[in-house]
Amino acid sequence: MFQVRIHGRGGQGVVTAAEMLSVAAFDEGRHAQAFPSFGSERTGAPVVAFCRIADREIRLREPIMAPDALIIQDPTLLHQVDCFAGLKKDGYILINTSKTFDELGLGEFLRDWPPERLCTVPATELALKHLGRPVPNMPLLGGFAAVTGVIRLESVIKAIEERFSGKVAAGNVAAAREAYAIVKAEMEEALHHA
Amino acid sequence: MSYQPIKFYQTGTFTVGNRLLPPEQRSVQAQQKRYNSLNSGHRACQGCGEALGARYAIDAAMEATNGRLICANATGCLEVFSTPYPETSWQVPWIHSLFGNTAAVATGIAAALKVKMQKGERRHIRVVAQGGDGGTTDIGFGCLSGMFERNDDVLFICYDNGGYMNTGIQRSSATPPAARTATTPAVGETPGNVFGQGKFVPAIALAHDIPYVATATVADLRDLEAKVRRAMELSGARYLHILVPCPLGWGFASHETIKMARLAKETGLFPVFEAEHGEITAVLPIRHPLPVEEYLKPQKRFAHLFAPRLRTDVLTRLQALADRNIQRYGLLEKP
Amino acid sequence: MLKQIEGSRAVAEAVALCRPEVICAYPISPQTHIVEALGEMVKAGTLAPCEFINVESEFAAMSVAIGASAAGARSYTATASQGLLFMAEAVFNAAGLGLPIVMTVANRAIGAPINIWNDHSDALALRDAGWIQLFAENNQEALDLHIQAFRLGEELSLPVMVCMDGFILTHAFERVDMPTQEQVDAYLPPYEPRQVLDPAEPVSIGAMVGPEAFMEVRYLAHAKQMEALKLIPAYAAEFKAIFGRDSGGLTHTYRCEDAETIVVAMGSVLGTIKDVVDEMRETGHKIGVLGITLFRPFPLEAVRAGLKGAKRVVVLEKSMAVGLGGILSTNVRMALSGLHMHGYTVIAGLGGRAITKQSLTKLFLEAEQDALEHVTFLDLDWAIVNKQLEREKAHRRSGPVAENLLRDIGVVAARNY
Amino acid sequence: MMDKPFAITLDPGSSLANRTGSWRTFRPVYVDRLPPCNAACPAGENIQGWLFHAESGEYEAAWRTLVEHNPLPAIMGRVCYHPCEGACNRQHLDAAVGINAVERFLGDEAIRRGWRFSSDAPPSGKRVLVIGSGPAGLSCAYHLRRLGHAVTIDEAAAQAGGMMRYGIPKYRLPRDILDAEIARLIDFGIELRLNRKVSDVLAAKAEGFDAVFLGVGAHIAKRAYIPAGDANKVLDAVSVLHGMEEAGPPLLGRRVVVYGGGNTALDVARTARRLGAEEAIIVYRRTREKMPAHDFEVEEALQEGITFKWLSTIKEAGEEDILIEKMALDEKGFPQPTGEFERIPADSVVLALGQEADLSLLQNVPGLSIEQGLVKVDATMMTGHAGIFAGGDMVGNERTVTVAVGHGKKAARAIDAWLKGESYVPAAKHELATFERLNTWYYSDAPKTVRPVLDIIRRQSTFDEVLGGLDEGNALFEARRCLSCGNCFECDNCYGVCPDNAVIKLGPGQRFRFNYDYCKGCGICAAECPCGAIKMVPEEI
Repeated sequence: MFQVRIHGRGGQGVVTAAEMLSVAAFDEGRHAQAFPSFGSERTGAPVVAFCRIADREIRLREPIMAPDALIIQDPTLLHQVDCFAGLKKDGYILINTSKTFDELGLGEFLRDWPPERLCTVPATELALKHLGRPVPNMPLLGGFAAVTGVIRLESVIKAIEERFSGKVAAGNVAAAREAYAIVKAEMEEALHHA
Repeated sequence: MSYQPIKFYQTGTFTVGNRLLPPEQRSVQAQQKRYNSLNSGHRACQGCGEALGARYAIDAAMEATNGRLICANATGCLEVFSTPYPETSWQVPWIHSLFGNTAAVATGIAAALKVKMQKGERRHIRVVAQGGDGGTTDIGFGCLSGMFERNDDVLFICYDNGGYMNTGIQRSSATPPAARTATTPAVGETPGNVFGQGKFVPAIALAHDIPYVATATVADLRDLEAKVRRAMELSGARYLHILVPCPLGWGFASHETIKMARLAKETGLFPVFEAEHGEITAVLPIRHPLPVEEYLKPQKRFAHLFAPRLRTDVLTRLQALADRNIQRYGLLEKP
Repeated sequence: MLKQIEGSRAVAEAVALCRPEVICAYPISPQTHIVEALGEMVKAGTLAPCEFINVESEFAAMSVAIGASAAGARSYTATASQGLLFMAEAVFNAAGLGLPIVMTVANRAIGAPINIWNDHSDALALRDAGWIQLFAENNQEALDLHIQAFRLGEELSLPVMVCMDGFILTHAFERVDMPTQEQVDAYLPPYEPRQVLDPAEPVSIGAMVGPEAFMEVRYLAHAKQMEALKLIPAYAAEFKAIFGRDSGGLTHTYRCEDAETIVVAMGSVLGTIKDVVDEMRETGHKIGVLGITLFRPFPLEAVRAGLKGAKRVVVLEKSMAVGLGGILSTNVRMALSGLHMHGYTVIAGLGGRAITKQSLTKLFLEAEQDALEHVTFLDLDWAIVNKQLEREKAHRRSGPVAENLLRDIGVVAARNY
Repeated sequence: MMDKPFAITLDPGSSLANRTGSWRTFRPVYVDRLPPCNAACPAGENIQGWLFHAESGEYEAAWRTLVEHNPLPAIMGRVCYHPCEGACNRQHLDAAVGINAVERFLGDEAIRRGWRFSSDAPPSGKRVLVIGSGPAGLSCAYHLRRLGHAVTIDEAAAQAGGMMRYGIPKYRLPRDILDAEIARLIDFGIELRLNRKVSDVLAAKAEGFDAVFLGVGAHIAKRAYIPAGDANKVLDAVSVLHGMEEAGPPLLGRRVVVYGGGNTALDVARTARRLGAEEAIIVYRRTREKMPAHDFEVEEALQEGITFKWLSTIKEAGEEDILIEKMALDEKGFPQPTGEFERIPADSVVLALGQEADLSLLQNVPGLSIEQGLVKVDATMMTGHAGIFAGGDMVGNERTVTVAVGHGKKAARAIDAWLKGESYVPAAKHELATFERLNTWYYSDAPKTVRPVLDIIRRQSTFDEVLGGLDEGNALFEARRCLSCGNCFECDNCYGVCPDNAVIKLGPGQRFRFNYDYCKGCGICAAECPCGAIKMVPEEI
C-alpha cells in the first residue's frame, strides 16, 4: 500500500487533489481511498488530505500517520507546519515551488535522502500559464506521477478529463504534462549527479 | 437617531478613527485599548466579515455597558471559528447552547440577572444574543419571535451573510434571489435562489413593535456603533441586523469584504435604517447611487447572471428589488 | 404539615420552598397544574424574587432554563411527553453544559397515536440525555424528590428530571406532609454555581470539542453520574434527619427477604404491586418487590444486591423498546449479569391502560410457574390485535391502525371493510 | 476561581495560542508613497507634510515643515503657479486642494506672528558667495545657512529680491511681504551686500570664499526687429516692470500694445491699466489655447478690461498706430502669415518676448560652458568649474520663482556635500501615490474654498493685491481637504477593519504596526486604506 499526504491551505483544492489521485489509481484498476481531515479551519488555514493506493481492497480507516509520499501545495507551509511528520525514511517529497530544496532551507535536513525522490515543480506558475488561475493541484499530480511512478501520467490526464471539461480540462492537462516533464528532467539530473 | 451628519474632518466620520476629531467623538474601534471582545487567533476565513462585525458590535456593546455584558451565541461559523477546544477568542462571558435557541438562552440569562439584581447579588449586567442568518431567520426564528413578543431585555444581533456558510454554503431564508448556493445551484432554467421566497427579518421584528430595530453593515462602522449604543440605551427586546459579507460563500477576494458591504448598501439592495417602537426613525442614505450590477458582478454566486449570457431579465428583477427598497425606506433622501 | 392536596399542587409548593429564581412554563398536560400554581405564586408575590416566563415552546422553556442556570439562577421547568421530545436537543445540551436545572416530567405516552395518559415512554426516551432521572412512587415522594433534586443537581452540576406518573399522581388528591420553609432552607443551601457567566470572570461556555477531547468529556460526564450513586443515599439520609422520613435513595425493596420471585418496577404502580405482594405473601408465596427510584445513573449494584437471592425476576414496566421488549428490563438484566435466574419482561400500562391487582396477581402466579413468555404485554386484547393483523394481511390499504382498533372496540362507529 | 468543566468551558481570549499568521501567503506592509503634489513641486516642498500639521491647526509646526524646503512661503503663496495643484489627486474627486492658498496663509501667519528661522547645525567654518538675491540666490543662501555655512549675497541692484521685485507687479506680490521675508533671511544671519555688481566671478571668489553660487537671473529683454517711426515708443517689458520700482513710473500713454503671450506680457498690460492706460491690448501670434501665460491670469486680465489680438504679428510701429498682420494656423498648429493687415492705434508698444541672462561675469572661467545663453550645470547644479554652482533663470528656460527656489535648495545641498569633499546624491524617491491607489470612499465631499478677489474697479486703478488670502477657518478647511496620498495620516482604518485584530496602534504620531503572529493576509487593511499607504507583498518562501 502506498500512502500519500497532501499539505495545502483551505481553498487551494487539497481535497480535490487527493480525490483525483484516487480516481487516477482507480482508472488503472487499482484500489484507492481518498479522505480529508475535517476540522474547523477556514479559508487560508493549513489543511491536509490523504490518499491510499493498493492492489487489493483497502479496509484500513485509520489516519495516515507514516506517509510514503508528501505533496506540499504551498511552500509557505514549510515554516508553519510540521509537514514532514511521520514521513517514511526515503519517502518522496514533491513541493510546489520554483526554488530548489537548498533555497528552501531543506538541503541540510534532507541531505541523506535519495535526491531523485526530492522534486520541486512550479505548479502555481504552470497553472497560471495553462489555466489562468493559481490552482496548483493538477500539475502537482502530474509531478507526482513522475516522481513516484505509482500512477501513470495518462491516468492523471484521464482523471482530469473525467472531472473537468473544455478549457479547464485542457489547461489542467497541459499543466500536468509540463509538470511531469519538468520533474522527470529533475530526476534524471539528480541521478546523473548521484 | 444614530445617523450623524458628516463633519468635515478630512475623512469625516467615514474612517474608523480620525486624529482630527475630539477623543470622545472617535469610534470604539479606534481606541488604542479597545476591548477586542473577539480576540486574535480565531479560525475565521481570511477577510471574514462576520468576525469583523462581531468585534465591532460586541466591542460597542461593551463600551456602552462599561464592560458589563454577557453574550449568548448560536451555533454557526462565528461559534465554530471562535471557540474550538482548547481555545476561545472571546474575552466576554459567553455561552453557546444550540443552533435554534439563542434568543431563549439570552432570555434566561436576562431573567436570572434580573432576579440576582433584585436580590442584590449582582449589579446591572446587559445581555446580547447573536447568531448568523440561519440561527436567526430560520431555525432560531421561533425563539427570536418569542423573545420579541415578551419584550425580554435582550439585544439580538444577527450577522447576515446570506446563507449557511458553516455547513458549506447552503441557502437560508436570508439568501438573496438568484444567488447560487450549494442547495440552490446555478443550473437549469432559473439558476440560483428562487425569487419570491425568503424573508427580511428586520421588517418582521418591526411588526413586533419592539423598542428598537436597526440594520447596519460592516462598511459603516460609525453607524453600526451608534446603533449598538442606542440599543443599549433602551430596555426590552431589541434587534440589530448586520450585513457581513462572506468571501467564501459569496465568492469574492478576501480583501473585498468591506467593499461588498458598501456596495450592498449603495445599490439599495440592503437598506440601512433604524426604528423605534415599530416606526422607522432614520435611514443611512445612499451616498453614491449605483446599479445593482456593481454589487453583483464581483461575486461568484451571481456569476451565472453575466456568463455564458447576460441575464438582463434577472438583473432587472434584482434592480427592481433595490428600487423598491430605495422607495420604501427613502434611501436617496438627504437627512 | 399534613395536607390533602393535588399532587401537582404539592410539587408546586415544594418547588416554591426551594426558592427557584427562574421558572419557564409551556402548557402541556399533565404537568400544567404545576406551573400554573407556581405562576400564580410569582404573580401574587409570594414566590419572590422569581421570574416566571411564559415561553413559546418547550424548546424555549429548556433553553431559557439553560440561560438562567448558566447565569447562576436556580432554574426550574416542567413538561411531559411530546413536550419533552420537542425540547430534546436542549435537554441533552443542558446536561452537556453541566447546568443543574430541575425539571418535573409528568410522565405521559408519546404519539402517534396521540395519547395524553400515563406511561414512561417520554422520560425513558431521553434516558441517555445525561440527566439524573428520579421516579416518584407517590406524591409525598414526588414532593420530597424535588427538594433533593435541587440539592443533588447543584452539588454535581447536573440537571435532574423528577418523574411522576401523569394524572395518576399529578391529578391525585392525597395526603402529603408539606415541609416548612425552615426545613427546606436547612437542607438546601443557596445555589453556588461551579461556573457562571460573569463579566468579572469571563469564560466561554459551550466550546466545540473535537475528537482529541470529546471522549474525555463524555467519560467525565459518566464519572459524575457515578458520583451521584454515592451522593444520593447520603442525601436521602440527611433528608431523613431533617424531614423525618425515608424518601429518595437508589432503590427500595419490599418483602424481599426470602423472596423467590421479585417484581421490579418504577413509579406509582409500585403501590399496586405491593398490595398484590401482600396478598400473595399471605397465601405463602415467596414474592417481593424492588422499586427503582433512581433510573439514571442506573444503580446496578443496588439492583443486583436486591435481586441476588431470587430465583426469578419480573420486570414490569410502563415503557417499551419497540423491536426488543423492555427498556427497564434491559437495564435490570445488565445488573444481573452472571447470575442464573429467570427473567421476565412485562410491558404494562402503556398510554394509561389501567394496571389492576387482578391482572397482576394472575401475572405473578404465572411467573412463579415460569409460565410467562420472555416478553408479556399485560392485558393485551389479542382479539383486536389479531383482527388488525388479518386486516393488514388482506388489504394493502388497510387504514390507520389506531382508528381501526377504536372501531373494533366500538368507540367509533363501525364501517365495513 | 471557577471550577470549570473540562473542554466545554474555556478561559477568555485563549485563542492567542493559535498563531493564525501561518495562514498568510501575502503580508501587508506599511509604505510611504510620494504624493503627486510633492512630486510636482519644483521647489521640492513636502507639501503633504506641512498640510498634515495645518490640518490639526498646528500652524507653526506646519510653517516650520514648509520652510525646511522653501524660505519664502508668503511669496510663494502668491506668485507660484502651483503645479502641485495641477497634480493633486483631489481634482479627480471635486477640485484640487488649494495648496497655494494655505501656503500663503502660513506665510502671512509667520510674518504676523514673527516666526523666525532656526538651525541647529554647528558652524562649518566655510564661506560661500551667492551672487544675486533673487529667489534662487535667497533660497541657496538660506539652505547653506541652515547647514551651518557662512553666506554672503552680492546684489547688483539697490534692493534685494531680483525678479520678484523688478519683474512681478505689486498687485501680485505686495512689497511689504517681499521685504518681510527677505528681512527674516537677513535676520537668520545671511550677509547681504547691495549695489555690488560682480563682474568677475573668479576674482570675487578669491576674496575668501570656498564656493560660489550664481543666481543672477535673466534681466536682459529679448528684442524683435520692428520697423518703427521715431516718434513711436517701443519699450521692453523688463524695463517697464523695473521702472515701476523706481522714482518715476514709466510713461506709456493712453493706448498701450503689449507684444507677447507669456505671463510677463500680462503683467505689463495689467500694470499699464493701473497706470491709467485706457486701452491695453495684447498682441499674440497664436491662439489663446497656445498662450504660455496661465489661464487664470488671462481670465483676470480679461476681467480688468485687457483686450487681445490673437493670431497677430506686429509688422511695424507707426507714430500713432501699429500695423499688424493676421496669422492662420497651419495643419501642424504653427502660425502662418495671411497677408491681411490691420492698423490699430497705439501710443506705445511694449515687447514682452522673453529675457536673457547677463553672463558677462563668467568670461574666462575655465571649464564653465554656456549654451544658447544658458549656463550648463550638472545634476548637482555645479558648472563645469569646480566650486562654482548656478541656478535660477540663468540655467534653464523654465523661469519661475518656484523653480529658482528649488535650484537654490538643490545647489545648497550639493555645495554642502562638495565642501565636505563628498558628492551630493539626492534621496531615492518613493513610488508615486497615484489616484488608483486611493480608496476615496472615505474622504468627505468638500469643494474647494474660493479665495476673495479684489473688487474690479480697484483692480483697474490701484496696485492693491488682487487675490485675497484665506482666514483661519478657510485655511483649516482647505488643509483638511488634503487626501494625504500615499502616507499614513492615522485614520485608524487598518486598525479597525482587521478581522483578526492584527494591527497594533502605537499611539498619536506613532502610526501602526502589523502583528504578523495573527495577520492572515486577507488584505482588507490595504484595500480600505484611504491613502494607499499599505502594500501587500508575497510572503517569503
